[in-house]
Amino acid sequence: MVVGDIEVGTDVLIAGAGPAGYTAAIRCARLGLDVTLIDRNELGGVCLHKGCIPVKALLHVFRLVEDCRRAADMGVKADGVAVDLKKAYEWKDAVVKRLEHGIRELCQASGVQVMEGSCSFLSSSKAVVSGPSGTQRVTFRRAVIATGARHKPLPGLPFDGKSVLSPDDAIYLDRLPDDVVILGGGYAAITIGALMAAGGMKPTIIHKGERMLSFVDRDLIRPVIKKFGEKGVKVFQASSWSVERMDDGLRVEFEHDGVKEQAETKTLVVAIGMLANTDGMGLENTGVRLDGDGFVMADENFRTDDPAFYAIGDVKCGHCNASIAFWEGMSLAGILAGRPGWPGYMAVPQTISTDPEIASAGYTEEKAKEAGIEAIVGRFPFTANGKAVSMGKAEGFVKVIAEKGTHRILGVHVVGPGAFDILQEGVLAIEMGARLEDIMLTLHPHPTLCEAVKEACAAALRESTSIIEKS
Amino acid sequence: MVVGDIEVGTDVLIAGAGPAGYTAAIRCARLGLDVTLIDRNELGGVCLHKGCIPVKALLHVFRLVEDCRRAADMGVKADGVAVDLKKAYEWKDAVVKRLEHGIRELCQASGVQVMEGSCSFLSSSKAVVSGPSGTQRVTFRRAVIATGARHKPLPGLPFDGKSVLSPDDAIYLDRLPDDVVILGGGYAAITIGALMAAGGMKPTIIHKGERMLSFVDRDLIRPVIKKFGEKGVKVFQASSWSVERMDDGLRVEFEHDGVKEQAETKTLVVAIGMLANTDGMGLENTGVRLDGDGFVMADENFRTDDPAFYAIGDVKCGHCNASIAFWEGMSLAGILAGRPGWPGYMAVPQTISTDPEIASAGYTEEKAKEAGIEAIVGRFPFTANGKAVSMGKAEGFVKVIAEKGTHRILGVHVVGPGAFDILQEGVLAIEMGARLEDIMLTLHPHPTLCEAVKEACAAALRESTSIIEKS
Amino acid sequence: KPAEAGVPVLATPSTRMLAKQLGVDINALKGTGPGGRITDEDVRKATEKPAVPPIQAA
Ligand SMILES: Cc1cc2nc3c(=O)[nH]c(=O)nc-3n(C[C@H](O)[C@H](O)[C@H](O)COP(=O)(O)OP(=O)(O)OC[C@H]3O[C@@H](n4cnc5c(N)ncnc54)[C@H](O)[C@@H]3O)c2cc1C
Ligand SMILES: Cc1cc2nc3c(=O)[nH]c(=O)nc-3n(C[C@H](O)[C@H](O)[C@H](O)COP(=O)(O)OP(=O)(O)OC[C@H]3O[C@@H](n4cnc5c(N)ncnc54)[C@H](O)[C@@H]3O)c2cc1C
Repeated sequence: MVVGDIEVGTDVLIAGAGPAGYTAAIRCARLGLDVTLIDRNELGGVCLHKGCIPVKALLHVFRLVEDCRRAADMGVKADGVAVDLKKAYEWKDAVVKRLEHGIRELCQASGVQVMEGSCSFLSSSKAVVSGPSGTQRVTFRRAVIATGARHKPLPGLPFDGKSVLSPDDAIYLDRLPDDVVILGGGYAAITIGALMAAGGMKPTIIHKGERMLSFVDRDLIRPVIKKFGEKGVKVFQASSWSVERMDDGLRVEFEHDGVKEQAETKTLVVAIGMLANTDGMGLENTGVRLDGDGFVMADENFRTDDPAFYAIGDVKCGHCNASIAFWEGMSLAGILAGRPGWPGYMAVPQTISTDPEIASAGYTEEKAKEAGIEAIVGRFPFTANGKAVSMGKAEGFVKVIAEKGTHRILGVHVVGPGAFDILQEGVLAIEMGARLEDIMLTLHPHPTLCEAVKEACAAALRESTSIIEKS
Repeated sequence: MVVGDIEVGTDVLIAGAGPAGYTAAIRCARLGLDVTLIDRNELGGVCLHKGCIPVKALLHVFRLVEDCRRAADMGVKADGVAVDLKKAYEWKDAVVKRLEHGIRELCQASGVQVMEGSCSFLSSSKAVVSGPSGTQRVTFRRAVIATGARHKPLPGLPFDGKSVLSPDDAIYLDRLPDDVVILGGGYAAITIGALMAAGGMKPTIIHKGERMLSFVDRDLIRPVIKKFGEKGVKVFQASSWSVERMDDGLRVEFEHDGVKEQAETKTLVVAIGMLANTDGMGLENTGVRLDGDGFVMADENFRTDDPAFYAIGDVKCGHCNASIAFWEGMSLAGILAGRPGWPGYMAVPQTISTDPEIASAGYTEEKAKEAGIEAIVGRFPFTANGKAVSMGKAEGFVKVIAEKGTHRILGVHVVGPGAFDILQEGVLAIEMGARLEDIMLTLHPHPTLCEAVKEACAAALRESTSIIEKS
Repeated sequence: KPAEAGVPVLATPSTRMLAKQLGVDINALKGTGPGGRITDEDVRKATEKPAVPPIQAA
């Protein structure tokens, strides 16, 4: 990079330093490219500062408190077990800081040029970056749009960070109010609902879809709904809703089972969809094409309609999450260095931090049916898993979907303890084209939660000796 | 089964209802065979009553207390956090009872005949079972020896359940003495040492091997040694030892680094090897051949030298653990029903409940070298794993061993949080003949511990963007 | 992209990578491995140009 008084030149400009952008940047630099990474905030994006990591850090604390409280019968003596919210936030902040520092070091060690500021494009080869130290022009040969997405507000009800919150605002609450209402039933809404429930709050979740988390099979949701109920979290399916501001809060009116209901709250979380962070970026000065919500149209090699521009991560049209963002950053860096991109993946692991946790990848029973695939299904309950029983967490099950005849594994779904980690054997199985027998014949350590995946495969083959099979 | 006054007849007699025996029995019955399962104790064997399960149930409680104590900085408020040992034992007993009940139900539902009593053989077709309800003769066509193994005492120092304990006695301590000495450095010794350390005791471990847990690479042991040190557990390598009974305890003399040392203790745990449970079983009346420690000689299809006899699980010559015992039970049942046995497995997952946990499968670096395999190694520390950091457990690493050139994964080793479950992706990879790229190109949910396996594979390929690679 | 319709191609990620590197459309291949699995060999074969140009149809 040549730094002049007026202009900075770079081969690859990357706008946005979330998982997608910083991964692409580090990989580009390692592959010998001249790369400049620009973010208007700190490195790490939503994932590190407002999403995945803060949620997990807080949940870890909340769950420890829950586990400890429930464990008196198991022999855990403890008095006055409670969350110290201030300390929990400090912990979360310390975790974020430590990881942010790690990313910064990685960028430095790899030779990534980092610039702080908001990036907008003047043309297909020129951008301006306005940051705390003024405005700088950057010329580039290729640009990567990795600016992510943000939550969409309700029409006429902008987020105010106080009473109308987006899901990531909800991570910064300095108190745990009891009367929160969450609008939405997708990933973000349920994640925030589950986090609040773990913290002892009793939010009301109102969603419009046929059911919450509609991308997983209905049976996986059941244990979560049950636990929500036990914790005092109410979940309503609404055919319509409207929100009205009042003097000291909000009133949500909604129709549920044909009956008009209403909920009053001081804190409303709106998680009804996403908008891409492309507004004000001057993309109209380039050939990049956007959809109605601002998402960048790009192909499977991340190419946009402007040959100088690529897009990865949340800002790109289509389903995304942090693990896809990392993957796309890796793949794109190779492409920019003249390699072919990575081949497409077959299974996207979805993880939802409910209680019990849900993790899901590949075909669900419903989707297999829709696709006309003749499937066999194996199911194994954690009540029959020695490790889950020994943890006092024998809730939920593993479900495996395989093609009839070939026994090829097409989907693996877990609701229960350790779901996020034990899923991965199934994800690899799907990618490898493994058969049920491949997992059944593979040793699984005992006693572990991952044995439940093996047992579900055995059950699909009607070979499990750990459950009573109806024949 | 025909029950007469004098004699019971069965096709398949299975002696021993541990993981090997009960699995074989249930599977045999499901495959339509007439099967009788005999145990002198309750169903479930060492694994359920004195091994895997009780250790895990107690550890779960001890670890929860440890985690809770350490979590004040994270925002967990709690006073007087401690283990209530009586309740912890009750919890463990309840877990065991619940699982024992499950096995009983499975046997019943499948049509397994269960007999309580000690089994010994009169010939290759006749046995006697002496139980609480008297003595019964059983004639059989085929017999399966699945009577397991027990810990070997020191010569001249029999186990007394009070001051000289076997590892499984150690699970039944009604107090947690501070001055325990453990002799041995293998799986059982270290498991008991780690359990005691988690319970707040400070055992002294004295072992004779070159190092403890010699079956895993040295670097995997290091984080465990460090933690042992922090908890006040002392580990000594001894070139020789001797034990002397005193009036109120025992004196262990040993030579360490050429210096004579001694330790006095009221409680000695001896975990120096195993003896098969074949004595007093009348096997001299059959064609079954045993080795010097009583282990049954059998081939890979579990056939002994007597055509009517098979052997599975710990009682059989060679390395065993519960997961192998289950696997052998499944495989043998098929063989008895006229099917071919299962093909051999390539990787045995080993799990050791230390702090941090160790899980290991396939070739270690040392073993690959010994075998003359040119290997590449990838290592990824949990300090760079977002989930581990968010749990405050960023200790240890994942290590992957692959064949140079082909990149075929030959070994996966984890020391760190969640080790037992995240290993399994690696075990499947080894069994499937997967390459490093297969795991690297597979999506891993974020933020999870299992991402560390992916990163170790990427590191082996020098493609990790999450650590600073020396080039 | 996740395969949304039908059963995805039977090939490991690394074989699919090889196909991408060699510019082979893996979905058009017939696998010779067990159960129709597409092997590295299948992908490499697909890049081999026939030694003699195919005879023009009459
Ligand atoms: C509460 C919550 C929980 C979540 N939990 C998970 C989870 O557990 N697992 C998971 O996989 N996903 C999770 N997600 C989603 C995940 O955070 C996103 O998919 C991921 O962050 C997308 O990465 P990205 O790099 O595409 O974009 P982002 O992380 O959004 O990063 C974009 C970056 O671009 C910067 N930027 C934007 N515009 C400009 C501009 N004009 N100039 C300069 N910089 C700009 C932003 O400051 C930001 O740093 C969660 C999201 C939320 C809200
Ligand atoms: C402290 C400890 C922790 C362990 N932890 C683990 C772990 O985490 N993971 C793991 O994989 N392994 C573990 N093991 C090892 C595991 O317990 C054994 O490998 C496993 O139990 C072997 O199963 P088995 O069926 O061969 O024999 P066993 O479980 O030993 O069962 C044999 C059965 O035979 C019965 N029997 C014996 N002789 C006779 C007779 N003559 N007549 C009638 N019945 C008889 C016994 O009563 C017993 O029920 C642990 C062991 C110990 C001691």
